[in-house]
Amino acid sequence: MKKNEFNIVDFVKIYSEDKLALFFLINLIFILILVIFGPLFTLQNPYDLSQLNILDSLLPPLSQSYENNYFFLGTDDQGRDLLSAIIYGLRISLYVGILSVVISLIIGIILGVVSAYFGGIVDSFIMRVADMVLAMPSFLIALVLLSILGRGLENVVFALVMSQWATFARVIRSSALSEKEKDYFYSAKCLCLPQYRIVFGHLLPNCLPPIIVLSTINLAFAITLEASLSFLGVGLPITEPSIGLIISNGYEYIIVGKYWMSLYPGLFLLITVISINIFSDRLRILLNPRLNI
Amino acid sequence: MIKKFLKTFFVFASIIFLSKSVLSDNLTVATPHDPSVDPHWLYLGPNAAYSRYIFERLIDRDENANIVARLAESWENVDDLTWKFNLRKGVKFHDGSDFTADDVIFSIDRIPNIPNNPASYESNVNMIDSVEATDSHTLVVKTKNPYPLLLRRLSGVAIVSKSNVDGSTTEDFASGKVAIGTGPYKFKSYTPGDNYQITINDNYWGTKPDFHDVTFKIMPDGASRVAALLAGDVDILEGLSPSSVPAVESKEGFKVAKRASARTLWLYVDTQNDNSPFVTDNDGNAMSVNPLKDKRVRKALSLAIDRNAIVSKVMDGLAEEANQVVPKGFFSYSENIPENEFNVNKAKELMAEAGYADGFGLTVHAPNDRYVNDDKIAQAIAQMLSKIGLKMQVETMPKAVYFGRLNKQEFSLSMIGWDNAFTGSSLMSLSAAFHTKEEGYGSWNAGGYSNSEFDDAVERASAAFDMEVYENYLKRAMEILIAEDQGAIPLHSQFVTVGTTDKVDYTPRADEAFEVMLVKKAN
Amino acid sequence: MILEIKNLKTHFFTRENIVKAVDDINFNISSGEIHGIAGESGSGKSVMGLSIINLLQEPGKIVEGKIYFNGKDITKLNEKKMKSIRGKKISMIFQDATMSLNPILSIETQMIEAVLAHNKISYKEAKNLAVQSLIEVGIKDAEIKIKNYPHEFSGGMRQRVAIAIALINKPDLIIADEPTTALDVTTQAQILYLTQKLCKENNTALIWITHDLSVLSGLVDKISIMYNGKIVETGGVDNILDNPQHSYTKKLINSIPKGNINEERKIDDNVINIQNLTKIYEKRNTFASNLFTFFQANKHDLKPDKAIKNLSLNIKRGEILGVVGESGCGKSTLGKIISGILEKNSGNIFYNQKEISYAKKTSLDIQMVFQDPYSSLNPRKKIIDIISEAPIVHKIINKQQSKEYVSKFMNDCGISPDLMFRYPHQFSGGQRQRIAIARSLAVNPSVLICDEIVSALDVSIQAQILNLILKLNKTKNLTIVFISHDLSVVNYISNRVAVMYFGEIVELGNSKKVFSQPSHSYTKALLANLPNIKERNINYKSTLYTEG
Amino acid sequence: MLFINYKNLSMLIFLTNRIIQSFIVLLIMSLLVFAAVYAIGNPIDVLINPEASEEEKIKTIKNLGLDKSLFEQYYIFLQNAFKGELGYSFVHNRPAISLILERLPATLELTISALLIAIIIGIPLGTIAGLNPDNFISKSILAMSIFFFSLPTFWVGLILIMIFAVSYNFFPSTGRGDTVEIFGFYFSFLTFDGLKHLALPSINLALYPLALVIRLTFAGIQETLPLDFIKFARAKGLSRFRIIYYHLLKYILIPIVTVIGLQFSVLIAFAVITESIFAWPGMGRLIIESITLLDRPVIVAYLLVTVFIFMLVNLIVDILYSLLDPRIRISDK
Repeated sequence: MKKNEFNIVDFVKIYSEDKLALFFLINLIFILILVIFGPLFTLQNPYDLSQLNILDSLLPPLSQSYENNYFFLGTDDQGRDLLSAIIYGLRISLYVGILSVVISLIIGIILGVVSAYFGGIVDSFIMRVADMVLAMPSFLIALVLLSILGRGLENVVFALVMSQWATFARVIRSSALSEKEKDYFYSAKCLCLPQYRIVFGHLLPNCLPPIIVLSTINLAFAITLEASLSFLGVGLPITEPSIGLIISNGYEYIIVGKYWMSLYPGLFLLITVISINIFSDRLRILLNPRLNI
Repeated sequence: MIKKFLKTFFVFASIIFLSKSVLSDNLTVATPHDPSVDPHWLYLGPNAAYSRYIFERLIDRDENANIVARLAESWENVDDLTWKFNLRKGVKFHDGSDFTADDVIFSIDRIPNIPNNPASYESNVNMIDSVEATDSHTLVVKTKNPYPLLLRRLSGVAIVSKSNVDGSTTEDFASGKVAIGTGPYKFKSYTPGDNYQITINDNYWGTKPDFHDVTFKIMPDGASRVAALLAGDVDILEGLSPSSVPAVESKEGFKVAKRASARTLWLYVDTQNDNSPFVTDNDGNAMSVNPLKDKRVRKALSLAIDRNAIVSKVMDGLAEEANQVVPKGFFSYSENIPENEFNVNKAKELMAEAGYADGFGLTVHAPNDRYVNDDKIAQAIAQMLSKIGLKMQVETMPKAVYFGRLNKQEFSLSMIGWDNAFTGSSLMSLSAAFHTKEEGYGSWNAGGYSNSEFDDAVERASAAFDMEVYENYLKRAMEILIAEDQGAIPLHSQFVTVGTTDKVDYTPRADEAFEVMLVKKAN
Repeated sequence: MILEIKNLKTHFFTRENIVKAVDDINFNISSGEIHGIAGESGSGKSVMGLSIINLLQEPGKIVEGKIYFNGKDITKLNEKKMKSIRGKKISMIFQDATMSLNPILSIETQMIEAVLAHNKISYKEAKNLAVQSLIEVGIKDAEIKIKNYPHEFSGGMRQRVAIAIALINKPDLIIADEPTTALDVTTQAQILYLTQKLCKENNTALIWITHDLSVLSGLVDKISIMYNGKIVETGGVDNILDNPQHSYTKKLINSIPKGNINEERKIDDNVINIQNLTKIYEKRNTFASNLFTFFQANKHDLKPDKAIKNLSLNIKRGEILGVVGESGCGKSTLGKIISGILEKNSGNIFYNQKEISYAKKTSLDIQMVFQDPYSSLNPRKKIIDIISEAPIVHKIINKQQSKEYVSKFMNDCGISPDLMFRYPHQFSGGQRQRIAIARSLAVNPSVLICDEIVSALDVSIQAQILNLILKLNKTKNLTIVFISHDLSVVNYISNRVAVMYFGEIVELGNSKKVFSQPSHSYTKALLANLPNIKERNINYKSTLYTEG
Repeated sequence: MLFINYKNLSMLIFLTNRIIQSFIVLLIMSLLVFAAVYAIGNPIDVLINPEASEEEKIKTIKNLGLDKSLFEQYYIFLQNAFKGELGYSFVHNRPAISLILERLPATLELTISALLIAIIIGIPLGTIAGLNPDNFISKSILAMSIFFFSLPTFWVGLILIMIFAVSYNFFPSTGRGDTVEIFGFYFSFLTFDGLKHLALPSINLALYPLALVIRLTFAGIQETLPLDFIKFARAKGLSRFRIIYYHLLKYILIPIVTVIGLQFSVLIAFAVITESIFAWPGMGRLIIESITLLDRPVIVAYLLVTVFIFMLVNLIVDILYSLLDPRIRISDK
């Protein structure tokens, strides 16, 4: 792919040359379809307590429920149909992941570009704060924040955003700084274009490739992070389990041979994260941004 | 060549890795708790249990919550305020010094005077007005008010050696320097967060325990403990979750010791506030009335809960349904309270009668790291209550956060489990959790329950020296609370479960505390 | 004959097609001969050099032909045998020594490993050899300097080191691939002189690959001209330069700017006055570094670099003012300050008697065109948007008029308006530079600052752009400040010329006069070192303005 | 006469600068952490005996200094911090800092062995993949690295225990094993039993950095191979070995060192999970326990100690960087 060229047809064509990457892209699309439309076909809404029955709990895969429905992947400790729970759980995990990445992205773009564009004290201040955040591993920031804020979707998203915005701001700033040295930027200044046009029309679109790649990497990271936090019991509310919380709930049952509660959601999570990672890896190769992360 | 090398390597490796320690006089315990070696520091259940190995009390409770004599040989109630204790003679501390009445006085004095102790054992001694030694082995204790429960209170007072401990700090205990008692075991080593080791006291006056050396491996994670047991790294496992019981039992060479504990779980219901914090209408808006103040609603809640399902499915059968706040057959258990009924239709009728045929919104709160399966029980209850039309939500949190909020009455429907073994009766739970809040009472009344008739019965019970009078007042109070007012919703009494290899036998204690002296070599 | 190439074909197998970079070449060089290979970018000259030493990278491959080195075909050799030839029998020098020396290894390591790879001698002996070699290429204090790292040397010295490494094993053949392109003209002269001298002394054959014919004039014995992967003409220097046969060779030679075509205009109307301009690039100072600077004995080390020192200059209406100087002399900084996109530290700049300030750049009257046509156009916008954005924003036109308006300027700059809906990457370098000029013209400036606008272009395209600039100057009465390091280009195009050296203007005057009778010694040195296809002798005596 | 070498001087400037910066960061962090931790529930509610009277509670609150305002408490904390005391643990009644230092060796042992595994395995694998990116082995290595990258730590941990400890008994399931005392700290890597215990948790923790090192090495080699200095080195006729080990690996080591330095901090954080699964008595487990028990002084001290470690590691990385890369004059950065 030639530098700076973007054409969706060519892109798909070139992307497809790596069969493994193609396989996982299809996988990812399948997962997205499953997550978006899946709830239309699931046996139950696992988040609606009145649809659950504790008497159905801990059934192995392919068991029958009272209403003669099959639990293809078995049930969990609350009698949730595991397949339904996985679909809903992935949905909420992806939702949390995407939301947190989008919010961190917005914050990162604003701060990164402002920092690069204005330089000086503004830049120093923003970057010192970002450095401070980056000095702490994101997992620790999220853990501490959540143990203070308590469980809840908003809190998880907030914690993930707080631990991720700095990476975005840093990458966007450095890529904006290098774009700023390019002559088209000087030329835009020379033509007295208004600042917002220079920033949003010229600077930002050219910083996109690293941003796209970083976003996908961070999405996968955010999903794993949320799962880890849920595992430690500080993530999402228990009645609306994300995929991480489902695994965590089933964790204690692995050892007693009730493997399905952790194994299947674990595999689903793994496939999702791998798919996103392989996708982003392929993107990185094709878009060729040099990410120092 | 490489193949040959690999082969030798694997043979070699398997010889090394497969060699196992054989159970001898040494016992290895997997426990979730990190001990406090100082027996007067931080009054938490596990700490009190740990202190039993190195230190002894004047009087202790046995595995069935009965009073037994330890360092006090005998005692008598001189009058309502005065107690006389005859101490055991010839008992020696681990360092060889003699045990005398001075050590007891020192220990009682030390408890309230440890600086910065956030959870002091003070509540076990603060009713004591004075302690005097009439001779080296006779002690006279005077209480401020008539206090029938004094003997049980003294079971929470570990006796340390005055000559060693005087002037020492908690840190000196952790290092083993002054960890000197009269107990069956001596301090060996303590690596915080990792392990705690004790070794046998050869000069112990009483029955010597079966094991010479005991190592506690500290493993907070339940599944890891089970893995360690099944992998043969430990001999006995404290705090086995019910779901793991079949796995341990079914595996050859392992077994599970279990018994009903004295802990009963119930739900507090907010009967005090006119606007209960977590009660909403069906759209999630706050309500101007508190439906939980209506007895019919509380009855409906109780009727909607299928305790049998909780016991069989959530607790894997390792619990017993409860119809009051003490376990069935426990001292002060009232037979006049009817068995729980599970009847969804009747519950719906009661709801309709009270004017809530369409239900309302309610959140159940529970800790997630305190009782056996606490968070799962809360979810199951929410499921069941949603079947009578309530819009249920569940919120669980670490005990660290939970109990603070519970005490501030921040919840509408909340879970608690009370250990009745300490008093051996329902007195503590009734007086602390349901008596109207006032001096000395109701410090845990998180539902705001208040009934003067009930209060009166509790107060009379707590001042009674006669056991029959005592029990009758307690039964009466329980009947008012449950049968008449449904001021709380009892759930179940949990079991204590301990996993072991088949080389050892264990008798669990009713108060859920772990005790090494109860571990015996299997025949 | 030390090297004979017979029907060599090197092809690159890319995703879309096969690029025949070297397409059936025959080429000979005898021992001790210095042979120049000239051609424009993409002519395959570098690929040919790499083919000889077999350092082609994927997806390049020799598909046909033979390379006889000392009578033996080396295309058939395996990697191990080839390794014993590389650096021992055939050495190579690359364009930029900054890149070809490993930045994290000392000069010593990099030289000695080259010796020890081929000779079984002790480390000490190898080191002596290396020091000797450095002395030969004119590095003073070689024994001390050898411990340095590449970044501690200047560009010219690094290239000297690269030459020393290439020569250290006394090879039979050196392939030099544009080794002076990245260097200033005075340094280039020294390197040319040095290389020629050393090769003659050692009787080493040298293949000198370059895009700049004039460089070859005083250096080589024979010249080959490459075009589209083929050698179109080979011959002695005089034959090729004075009497070219092939039409492409002719075109190349004619494209080299010669002489001066512009008279100084007799106008005294100054469009821009610059008074006492100073620009300092400050190092980032921190509290702690200031603290230490205060106590420091030798403050010289932390002295900030001055880019422009107290510079005064008038630019006359309608003239082409050439600004010439070597890299780092501050000429680009001057251009950026005049056009208002870089802040000055002190001094005043007046445009039509009105002071220009950086903070409030509102005037479109002074525009600038930049060096690199690849980065000066926003790759994500269509040509029409690139050109029409500023006129629309500044309400010179409205959106509906843009197509017509853009067509006009594209026509003026020699680009077909049919192409206005394309993206920059679909254009060649020369076309892009035209688009960049059109973009600047579209806001109707009266002064155009051209910052090295032809230095990235091939010589034939360079001529076209220069002619475009001349045309614009004449037809639109545009004042042009033409900044370049290339003296012949500046001489060719400008009415007046300003020679800059270390942030100062050392000479200013009528171009013809300055170039024929320079008065400042630096100008004299520059001109003396200027390669010229008319002169066949290297005569680079002046070493006044060099590094060392 | 005092002679100051330029290079030493800039190093000194750099160090002073960094130390001042680090100090400010620590100060800000301590305030943030203190304020944040203050927001978690009231420790008295958790720790105090349910039967304690109001009077008793008030007395304890006063003793622990919890009745003072946030700023007063912070001021007192700062005063003590300058004396090297970061408060007394509510739970253990011992200086929080000594509790943490006691557990630090275990955590460091775990993280360092995980990093070593990552480096010792990762760099050769990454190099193999980077040199011949198109062959099957290289593709497998890269695919494997993405796989490792995506595995959730806690899930892998349990699977490892299941397979290697429960099913096959190759390694002990949990705990730390025998230790040897060195300078008053206990280390387990010197005993065979200790190594056996160390194996599974460090492998568990190593997967992520291993993947990272492989990918970094791969990317570094891919980016460096086409550079002119490699071409020039080949043109000199150097052996393949020398080009790879001297020119290539030494060059790409620079970014790898930086990332490994950053990874070290990440590993200390993720050790929280590994330590709780493998019952590893490090400070990660301490923080989880302290969070549930609201042992505020320990939480604050833990966070400050970790921030301090991170800054120390970053500083070391920067110094290493300047040693590895002669181009960098530290003060110019």
